[in-house]
Amino acid sequence: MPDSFAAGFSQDAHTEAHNPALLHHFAQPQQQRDAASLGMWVFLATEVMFFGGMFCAYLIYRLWYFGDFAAASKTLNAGLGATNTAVLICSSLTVVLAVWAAQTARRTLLIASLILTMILGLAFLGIKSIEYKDKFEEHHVPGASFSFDREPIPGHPGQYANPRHAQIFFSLYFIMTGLHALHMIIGLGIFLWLLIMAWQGRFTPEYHTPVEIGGLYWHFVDIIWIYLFPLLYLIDRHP
Amino acid sequence: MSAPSKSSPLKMYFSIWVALLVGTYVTYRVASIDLQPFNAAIALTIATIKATLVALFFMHVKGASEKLTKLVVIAALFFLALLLGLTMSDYATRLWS
Amino acid sequence: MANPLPQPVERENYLNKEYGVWSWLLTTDHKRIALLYLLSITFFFFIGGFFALLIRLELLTPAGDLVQADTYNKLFTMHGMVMVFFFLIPSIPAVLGNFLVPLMVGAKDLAFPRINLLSWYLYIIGGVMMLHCMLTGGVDTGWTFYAPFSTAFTNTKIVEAGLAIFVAGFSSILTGLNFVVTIHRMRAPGMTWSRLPLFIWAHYATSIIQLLGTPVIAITIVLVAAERTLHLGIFDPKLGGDPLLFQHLFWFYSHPAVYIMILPAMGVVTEIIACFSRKRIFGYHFVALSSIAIAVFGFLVWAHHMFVAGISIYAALVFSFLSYAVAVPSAIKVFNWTATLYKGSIHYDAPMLYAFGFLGLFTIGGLTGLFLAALGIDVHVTDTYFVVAHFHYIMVGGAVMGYLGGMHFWWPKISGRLYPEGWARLAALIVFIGFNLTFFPQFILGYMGMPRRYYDYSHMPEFQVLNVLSTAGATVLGVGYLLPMIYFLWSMRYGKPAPDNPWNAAGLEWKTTSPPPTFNFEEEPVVTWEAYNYDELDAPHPQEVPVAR
Amino acid sequence: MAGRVDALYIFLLIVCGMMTLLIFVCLIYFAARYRYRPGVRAEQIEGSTPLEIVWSTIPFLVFMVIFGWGAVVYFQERTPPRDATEVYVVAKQWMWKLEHAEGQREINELHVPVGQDVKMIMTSQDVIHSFFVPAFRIKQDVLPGRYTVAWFRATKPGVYHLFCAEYCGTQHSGMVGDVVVMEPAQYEAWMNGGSTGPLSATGEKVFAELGCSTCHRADAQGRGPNLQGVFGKPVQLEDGRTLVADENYIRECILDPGAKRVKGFQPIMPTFQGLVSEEQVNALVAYIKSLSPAKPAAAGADKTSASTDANRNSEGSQVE
Repeated sequence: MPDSFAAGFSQDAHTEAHNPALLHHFAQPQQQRDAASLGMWVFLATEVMFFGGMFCAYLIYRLWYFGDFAAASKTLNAGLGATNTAVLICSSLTVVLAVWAAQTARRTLLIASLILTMILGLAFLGIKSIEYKDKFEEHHVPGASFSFDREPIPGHPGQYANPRHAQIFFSLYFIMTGLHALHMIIGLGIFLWLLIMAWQGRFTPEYHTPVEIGGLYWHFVDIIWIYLFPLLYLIDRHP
Repeated sequence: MSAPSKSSPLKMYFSIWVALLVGTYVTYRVASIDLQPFNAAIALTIATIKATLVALFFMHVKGASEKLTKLVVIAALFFLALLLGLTMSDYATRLWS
Repeated sequence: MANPLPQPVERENYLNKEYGVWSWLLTTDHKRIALLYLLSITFFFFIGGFFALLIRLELLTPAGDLVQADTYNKLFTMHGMVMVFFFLIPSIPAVLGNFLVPLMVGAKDLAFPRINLLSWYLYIIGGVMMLHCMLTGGVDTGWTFYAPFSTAFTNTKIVEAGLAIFVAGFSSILTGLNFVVTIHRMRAPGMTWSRLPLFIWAHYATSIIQLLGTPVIAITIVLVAAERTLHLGIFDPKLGGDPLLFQHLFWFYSHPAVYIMILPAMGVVTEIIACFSRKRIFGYHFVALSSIAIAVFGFLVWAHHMFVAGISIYAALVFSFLSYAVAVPSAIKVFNWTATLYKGSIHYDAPMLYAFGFLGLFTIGGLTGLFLAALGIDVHVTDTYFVVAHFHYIMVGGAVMGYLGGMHFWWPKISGRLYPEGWARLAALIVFIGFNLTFFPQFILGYMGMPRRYYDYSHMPEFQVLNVLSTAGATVLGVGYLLPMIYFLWSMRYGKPAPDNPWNAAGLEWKTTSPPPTFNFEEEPVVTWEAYNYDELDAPHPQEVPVAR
Repeated sequence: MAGRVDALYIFLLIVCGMMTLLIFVCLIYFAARYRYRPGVRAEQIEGSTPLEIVWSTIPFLVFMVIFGWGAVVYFQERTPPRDATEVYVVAKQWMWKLEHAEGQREINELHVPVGQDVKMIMTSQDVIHSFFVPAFRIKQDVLPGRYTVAWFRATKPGVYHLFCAEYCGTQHSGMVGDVVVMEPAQYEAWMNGGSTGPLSATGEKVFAELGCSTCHRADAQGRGPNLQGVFGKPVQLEDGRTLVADENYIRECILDPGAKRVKGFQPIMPTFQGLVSEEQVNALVAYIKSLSPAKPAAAGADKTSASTDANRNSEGSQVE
């Protein structure tokens, strides 16, 4: 899982902070920064493929079982989903503000943006857990207690979704959003590190690579959600 | 990251932010209108625009000092397209579905 | 061997700089991590080899007499999983690549030394999980763990084995990430892309596959584990899923994974051929670009493992066509290697013998791939011993030959000692003979129709003769693999000290001491010459440079 | 089929043998001719773009020939002739259950007449298996949850191996059987012993027992579609798509009626998933197929089958 990766990455970042001078094996600071940034971009490319496998499964079953997927999707709370999208977009804004603050040596703004980002991240997870709780109570969590009886297929009066196919939707829903949430939790861990380092005043206009690459990660997780929201919540919503 | 430009990028950041929020709202509202197959198309188009905005401006792909970052992004999308496209080449042409 | 230069005092190097267990377990030196990998993959190689030997012994007679059916199924499953995920995929990249990539590009270390160490620990965690899984019952699904057998039917520890592969997969991703960033960002001044050794190009291509393929198998394992524990139905047709989706996702990684195994071996062989024919590689740019082409095309062909699995005819045509496209860059490489020998000055040292072995076996392995990519023939030979023989020619005849050749070639640099040349040539010969004896009969068996993964063929005793030949070959092969391990260990204590450049080879790694100092170079190298400048190396002295013999 | 596969195989052996020979001769000649001699230096050669183009293009063209030939053979292997006799195959851990259209049931043995096209309609009760008869050069994975199809025409009487080629669990290597190819007269005799009546008749009984006939009536009054003559014809679906009613479609309609509902009918049919065995599904499919004229006139064939017919004709003219 990426959490071990992220741990290693932030560890590196952490040590860099201990030696604001150069790590021994780099020639110049620029090289070190470029390496870290490229490393994060390449890692994000692997993340694209990681989620890509799930998008592939989703795509096929959505085509096969469109009606069942639409019915299942309609039981999700689109209002909360949209709210969560907005929350994440706001957090992306606070992240770019943090990067800008680090670049321009505005320590207070940096710390405030980092804290705000974490609050928004926690808000996202909070809303997500409310949704999970609702699904749990509605017995829409795949497994032994799953039930999806007589749920109408949108646009086809009198037709009901096949529970087995709806279960595939919910399986994918929980795996995709669950892994996304895991990425959020890892992101919160990274931002906690950044916050501590910012608090200690380690970042300067010359040295703030960890904020940049942490920010890249956060934006990527945001982008994933930007796709998950319409794909999972808005399959066929019209009344 | 490119060298910080002289003019403050804050205005740009905030306008992107507003655009993203508007995009989310539009996606949410349009979903409840029946447009048949265009619902998915519109939702995904808006999502792609939003993702592109985040990548270009928030992740600074646009201002990146070299092409390598762009290459990585393009490579990732290209291989994702391969995975989806070639898998669909089987599913789309099975006689029984 | 060349006369060792007089070395009155042993210079400080990465091996003798520090001592003690922790100086190894907490090292961030890419060379020490390479040795950690060397130890661990050798361990897994012999475990996997032991399973292979038991498999061959069982097949000596048609009846299922040596082991039970269940045991046999676990044997070939664990053989496959251990060899693929814990030996072949990390073999050359994590050992030779780890050791050589920074040296060859003129860097002090990989870009992220701690992540490099982390990737070894991930490998070890995965390996320990796999060992634990094996010791507490193992898995009987075949290394391909096809759904729905793996998700709904077998009662063996598929989730644990899956997680072991998952963790080891992230080790592989991190190695690839380190290589890509190192090759992009850490090259010494003057080391342009077209001056890079082809070993580096091959590893760059390998890293692309590791980075973009491995995440897909990771998510597939997550889906399998979730499906198995929660009975979800993503792959189970009884619940509306499609078992072919599993195969698509699995082979999306597992076919390119074959190129993770063979591309680095191609890189090794390229270096060896250049050095021992004292020539610049014929068509440098074509060989370099063919590595990248193989990496990219390698992603386009996965469903040729599924021609009889129930995919559409149209998809089968597309994938068959693309499979032939990927054969072209491989062919280009073979032709260029052959052309490099032309008008060379060829030495027959042990690494070169392995390289010759590689060329022969890879050619056969590659050409039999043409049979399998031909739709009409694939229907008959897929899932038979023909396939088994084919991929062993690539993975063992190709990748392992390359790995052993590379180990011999760079052993003086790694250990600072010379291995016994006579024994090494003997071992190369034994491996070559043993290998062919083991696997060539399997081509015939396959075309005759013997299915793979059968432990009992008493229904068709006509297959016995060829199986006996194969088992006999496996014994020879086993001896061939034990020999290098013995004399490498021997040479660490008794071998002659190696000079800095025993082969008078080109490449930055030979410009530093043997073994290299911790930060690789006494001073940062500046590259002013092209790759494989053997004309310059052989030129300046009026009389012959003492080339290693 | 075997002959065609072998012809391609021999062609490949020759082509690949020549390639191997070429490479090996070069390797060995260069290795011997240019071995190290004191005082003789290697001659540096940069490379040659024309040569690279030549040795990429020529193999590519050869590969395309192989690809084309292989594709043609594959297409024949995957396209059963229309008039083949049908055998329903149910694979399970670890045995083959075979049922002839005429009603004979066999386990791990398949009796067929020589010179007759035989089409196997296969499904699995549990995991993936693979139907493999090396002598006929055919192999097809057998999947749970759907039908896959394979066909062959035996040309010589005898007993041939039948293997499961896809690993399927503990007794995978015990999932073997025999294909017994008999002279037509012998086959007739074998056929006449101990049949329970044609499979379609069994299907008709199941059809009645399950109450299918109350809705699927032979006139236009039923609440379900009239099944007379449905098989092999295009069906207009509720969601606007059109597809040809093949075995897999009928199977899916029995097990998951909501998925691809025929236009103009209400979604009232219950699912029979879990209520009918694989054998009963096979019988039902055989029955519904028997409701269509045995040999659809070639003129009435729809678009998708046109190519199939053309293929069959060309095939029929070849000497097996």
